[in-house]
Amino acid sequence: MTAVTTADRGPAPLAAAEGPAPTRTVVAYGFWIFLLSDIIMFSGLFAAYSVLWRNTAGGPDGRELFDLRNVFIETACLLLSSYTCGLAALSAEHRQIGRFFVLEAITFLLGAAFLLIEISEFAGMVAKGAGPSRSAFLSAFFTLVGTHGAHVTSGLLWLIYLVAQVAAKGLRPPVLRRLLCFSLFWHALDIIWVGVFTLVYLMGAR
Amino acid sequence: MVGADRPLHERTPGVEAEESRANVLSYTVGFGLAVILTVMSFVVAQTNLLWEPGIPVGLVVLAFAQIGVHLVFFLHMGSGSDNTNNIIALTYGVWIVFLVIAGSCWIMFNLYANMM
Amino acid sequence: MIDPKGPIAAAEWLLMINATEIMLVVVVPVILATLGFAWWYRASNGRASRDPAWAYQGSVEFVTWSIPALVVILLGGVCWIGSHQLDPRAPISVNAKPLQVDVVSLDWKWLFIYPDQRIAAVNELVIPAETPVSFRLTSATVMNSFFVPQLGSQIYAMTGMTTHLNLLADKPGDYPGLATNFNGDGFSDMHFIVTAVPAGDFDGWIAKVRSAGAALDDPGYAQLTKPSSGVPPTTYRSVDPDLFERIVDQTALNPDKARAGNAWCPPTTAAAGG
Amino acid sequence: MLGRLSWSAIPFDQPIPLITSVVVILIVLAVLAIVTVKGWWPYLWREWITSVDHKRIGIMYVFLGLVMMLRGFADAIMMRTQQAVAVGSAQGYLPPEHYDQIFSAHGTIMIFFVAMPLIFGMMNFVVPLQLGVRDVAFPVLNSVAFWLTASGALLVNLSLFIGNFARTGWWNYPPLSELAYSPGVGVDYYLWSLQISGAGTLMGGINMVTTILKLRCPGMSYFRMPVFCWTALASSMLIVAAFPILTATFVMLLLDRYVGMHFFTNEAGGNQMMYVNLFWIWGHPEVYILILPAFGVFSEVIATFSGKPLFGYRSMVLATLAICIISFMVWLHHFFTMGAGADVNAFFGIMSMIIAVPTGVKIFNWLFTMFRGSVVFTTPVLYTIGFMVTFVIGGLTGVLLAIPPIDFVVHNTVFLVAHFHNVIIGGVVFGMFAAYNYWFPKAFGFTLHDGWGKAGFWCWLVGFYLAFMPLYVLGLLGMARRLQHIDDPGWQPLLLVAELGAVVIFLGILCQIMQLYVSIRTREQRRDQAGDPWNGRTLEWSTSSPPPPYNFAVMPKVETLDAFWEMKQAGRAARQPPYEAIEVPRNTGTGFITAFFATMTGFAAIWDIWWMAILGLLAIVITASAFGWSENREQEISADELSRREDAWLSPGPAA
Repeated sequence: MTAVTTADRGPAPLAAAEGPAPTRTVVAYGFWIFLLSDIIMFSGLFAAYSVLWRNTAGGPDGRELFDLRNVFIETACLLLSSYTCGLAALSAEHRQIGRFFVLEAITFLLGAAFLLIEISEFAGMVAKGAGPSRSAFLSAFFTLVGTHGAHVTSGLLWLIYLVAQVAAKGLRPPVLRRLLCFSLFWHALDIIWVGVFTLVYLMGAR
Repeated sequence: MVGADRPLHERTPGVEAEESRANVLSYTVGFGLAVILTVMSFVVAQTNLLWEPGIPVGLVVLAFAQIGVHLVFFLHMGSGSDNTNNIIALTYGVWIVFLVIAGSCWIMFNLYANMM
Repeated sequence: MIDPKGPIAAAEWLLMINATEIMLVVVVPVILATLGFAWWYRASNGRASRDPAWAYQGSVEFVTWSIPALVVILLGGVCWIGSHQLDPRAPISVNAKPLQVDVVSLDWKWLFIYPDQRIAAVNELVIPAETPVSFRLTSATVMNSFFVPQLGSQIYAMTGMTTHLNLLADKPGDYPGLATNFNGDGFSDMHFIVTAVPAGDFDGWIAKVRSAGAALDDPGYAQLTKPSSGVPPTTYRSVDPDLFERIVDQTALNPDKARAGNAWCPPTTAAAGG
Repeated sequence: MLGRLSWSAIPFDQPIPLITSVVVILIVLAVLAIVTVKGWWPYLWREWITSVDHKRIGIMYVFLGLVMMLRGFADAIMMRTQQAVAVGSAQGYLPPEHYDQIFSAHGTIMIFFVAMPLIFGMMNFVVPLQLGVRDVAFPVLNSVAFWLTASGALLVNLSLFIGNFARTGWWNYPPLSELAYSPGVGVDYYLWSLQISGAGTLMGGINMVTTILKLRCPGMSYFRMPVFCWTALASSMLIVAAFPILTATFVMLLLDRYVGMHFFTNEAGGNQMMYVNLFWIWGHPEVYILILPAFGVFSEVIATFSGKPLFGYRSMVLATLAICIISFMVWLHHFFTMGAGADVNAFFGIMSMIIAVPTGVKIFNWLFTMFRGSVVFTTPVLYTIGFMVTFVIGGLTGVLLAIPPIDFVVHNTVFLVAHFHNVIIGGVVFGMFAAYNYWFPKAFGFTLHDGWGKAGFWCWLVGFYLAFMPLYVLGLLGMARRLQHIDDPGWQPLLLVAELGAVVIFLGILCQIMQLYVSIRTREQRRDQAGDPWNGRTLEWSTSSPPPPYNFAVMPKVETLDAFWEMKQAGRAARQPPYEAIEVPRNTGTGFITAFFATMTGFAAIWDIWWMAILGLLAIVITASAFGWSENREQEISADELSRREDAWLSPGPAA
């Protein structure tokens, strides 16, 4: 994602309150808009889940399937990873590259742990005969939670890629901009997860 | 090279360079609040602390609070000299999300009720 | 539609004419003004007065917002009242016991079940005139819409759902009915004739149907569900009055199958709905 | 190895698609041969395919939209002919399985691959110029977005030669579109082409929103932005909010079809009404995504050619934003007849009518812009006036459809078809033709022939009325839409009039092709030397025609609305040396390569060729990663070169 850099090169007053915003602002704002659209995409899945969650077609419902202990661990992993991701972003801004690597490694491990728990939960449900094609409820469940999981997976791949960029190029402004987008993405996933564990698990398990 | 060492006049979510607000403390405070709210959600859902029919309402309120915490402490919304754009975009997004979910539920449940 | 034969269609037609007239009061002057302004203020017209700076005037702005707002307030009120008065679910209040007809959309024909008379017909709907008809509709295949233009409102027919419609024919006559929601290759032939007969003749028709033709049993229904188009009108001398419910439950073809498609809505909505 | 794909996918036994396929393939081969023989490939690759210049991308979008319009129109005239001849016992020349594909393809193409590319093309070309900046916020993303749209269009057209297209109507309602009722590849073509182009549309929308909110030249405050930029902003905001819903909906339908899930099936608790609901949450805003930029075009055209500022600018902006918000609260009016309660129906009916208020205000404001102006009747102005007259009729029938009891008797009939063609042809298409005639000199440096343009307008206008007014009547008589043959012989005269209308529109298209041909032949006489052929008001007219890659050598400083007009009045030059070196983004093949692999993935997924789908996806990821790793994405234009180019343009004399 490149952007017009002309503003950065113009005379000083240009970059002031008037004229095009600096690249970093433009990139972050564009990504913010993307995140909002992604959240709206999720709202479609949330809407489908809200409408279909009792359409179990005689199959198992949330009370039988959900294990809140697992969900709590998942939540803890994701929340903690959001925290370490934020701290990593801070270390990147302060050019503390060693700390940055350590914190991003922790972020990655926590994210991977979240994914593993989710995959084992899915596998357990499928083994019990409660796969996504069992009922409309399960279709909506697997799609909503699975889409979030797919986002986490791509976040993890992106993280590896960005850490490799940092290792190869150092904390240069373009790399910092990409890191900024990543941490926005990671925090947004946490926000979506709040919706998931509240609506799907906590309400569904009752 | 140029973007980062310019003063930032418009804040965007997550633009924390040269900002005194984004520091370890703010992340830690946010993290602490989020942990408290998460634990409260799980406790409310599994116990009878709250009046039974009110539990979904309580959970929704806690979720909103937690999302607010994330927005303020992790995404750094709501501070800075000119973040009107970000707030407007966020409000618009929240409004659409509300319309999609609440509107769908209203319409679909009304349809169901009329089709019995 | 242009020639309504029942109170529902007549009301809807009148509503349409009224709404059109109300809007024409604004639309016609706007069209004339557009053409008139464009013509009079053409660049080559030396007699037109010009004011190239005129870009804002509060009073004009006020009027431009007010006119459409007033029209919409008027029509909005009509819309609210009309939606409630002409709700397809609302029974028609006349002094006659409504006739119950269950409608099933099949590929590609209509099945009409008379549960109280225990008879059925395909692509032929006979109703008594001056008697309200209360329809329940569903589909055994894809989404469709049931429409008799001269009698009024159409409504969707969908698998697993039961929609409701109330119509009344003022006079005896033949009224074409059709499917309006595209449902596959046989769509264009999926029409039927509604025959409204004088009230006394209706019992005669029932007796005639009961005396001849096949019975619509389960194998017969299974045969009917096979796709076919342009099916000639057929009647059945008897039918299981619960067939409609079984089609909605999707147990008509396979009684052992679990009831499917049970829609769920919060109890409060269910109580308030209708 | 090849999934479901086999020789039987080629329509050897169906003469119409086969002949069409052969002809189209021959034309494409001929074009490719000419390009190869003339040695144009390096030029095309360097200057267009890999271009990240918003103007070039805008032009390519418009080109795509116009070419696809020919395809969509061919479908339209086939449908009209079928309905005109297949009356009574006649079956016409198109069997249902073919006819059903044609109306599905017509709707899909016209909405997604004609209207969307046209509005995106106009927004791309015009918005940065009007904002006085040098490019959009994300030039490479812009290129990716365009090529993904083209990829979706390619897939739809591929369905003509290989396999078939959906036979479900352009809404693709389940359960008809579920595997149980549509087992072939048609629905998959529909879903994958729209998913791919939808991703492109979303990228384009994000890009536009960011551009307008974050990149404006100095002094360009919100209330100094031209109205077209406002409408582009509102339209893009709707895209960002609506298209993700469509993506989610199609994901659910894809999962139903490919993985056996039960979102919308007849079984296991699936709910087909949910698809209808979600589809129209996207679908209604989509209508305004299309019409708002057209409103912007009319605002620019009517102000320029009346020699007056737009009347009630702030009202106009307010009305645009009001439409942007309210259009998200009316979607149920597309399914009043599904059986919701009276309260719900009435609520959405009234919300739908409320949109008529800001729309009405806009009509009045255009009216008062002409008042006491001096109107020059150029082709864009004719389209604007034709629009104002036609659109109020469409608005009238639209309000009728918003009243549930009236909708109950005209829904799903050709009355509805007449209504939305009334607003889409009368609004969007006229708007885009006005824009095409208005901005063509800016894009290519010479004006279009006005006579042929006007002839085209009259054909379109008359053709539209002939084609669609009979449909209003037929709808009231109870004629359903999408009929392959019509039983009532009494309707044939009206259907023949509608057919005649389609023929007249075809004449209009021929006039437009002639207009382009004649204009190119006589381009030297119609050169736009000054860059301001219409005595324009906004900044795009302050630069040369066509504009240089960097748009503005020195960024304009804006002090008022209608900035360029004010500069001309004050005798203030829009640009003044000394020049400073500027950076422009470097061309890249990222967009084209991504779209190439997206097409491959989509095609593979349609035919269940899974190894190819995975390869394609991996290739997309690698392309994106390679670009994400790259540095040095800008190139510098030195002050000397700027000075040379600008002097060449500014100095009087023959074509530079």
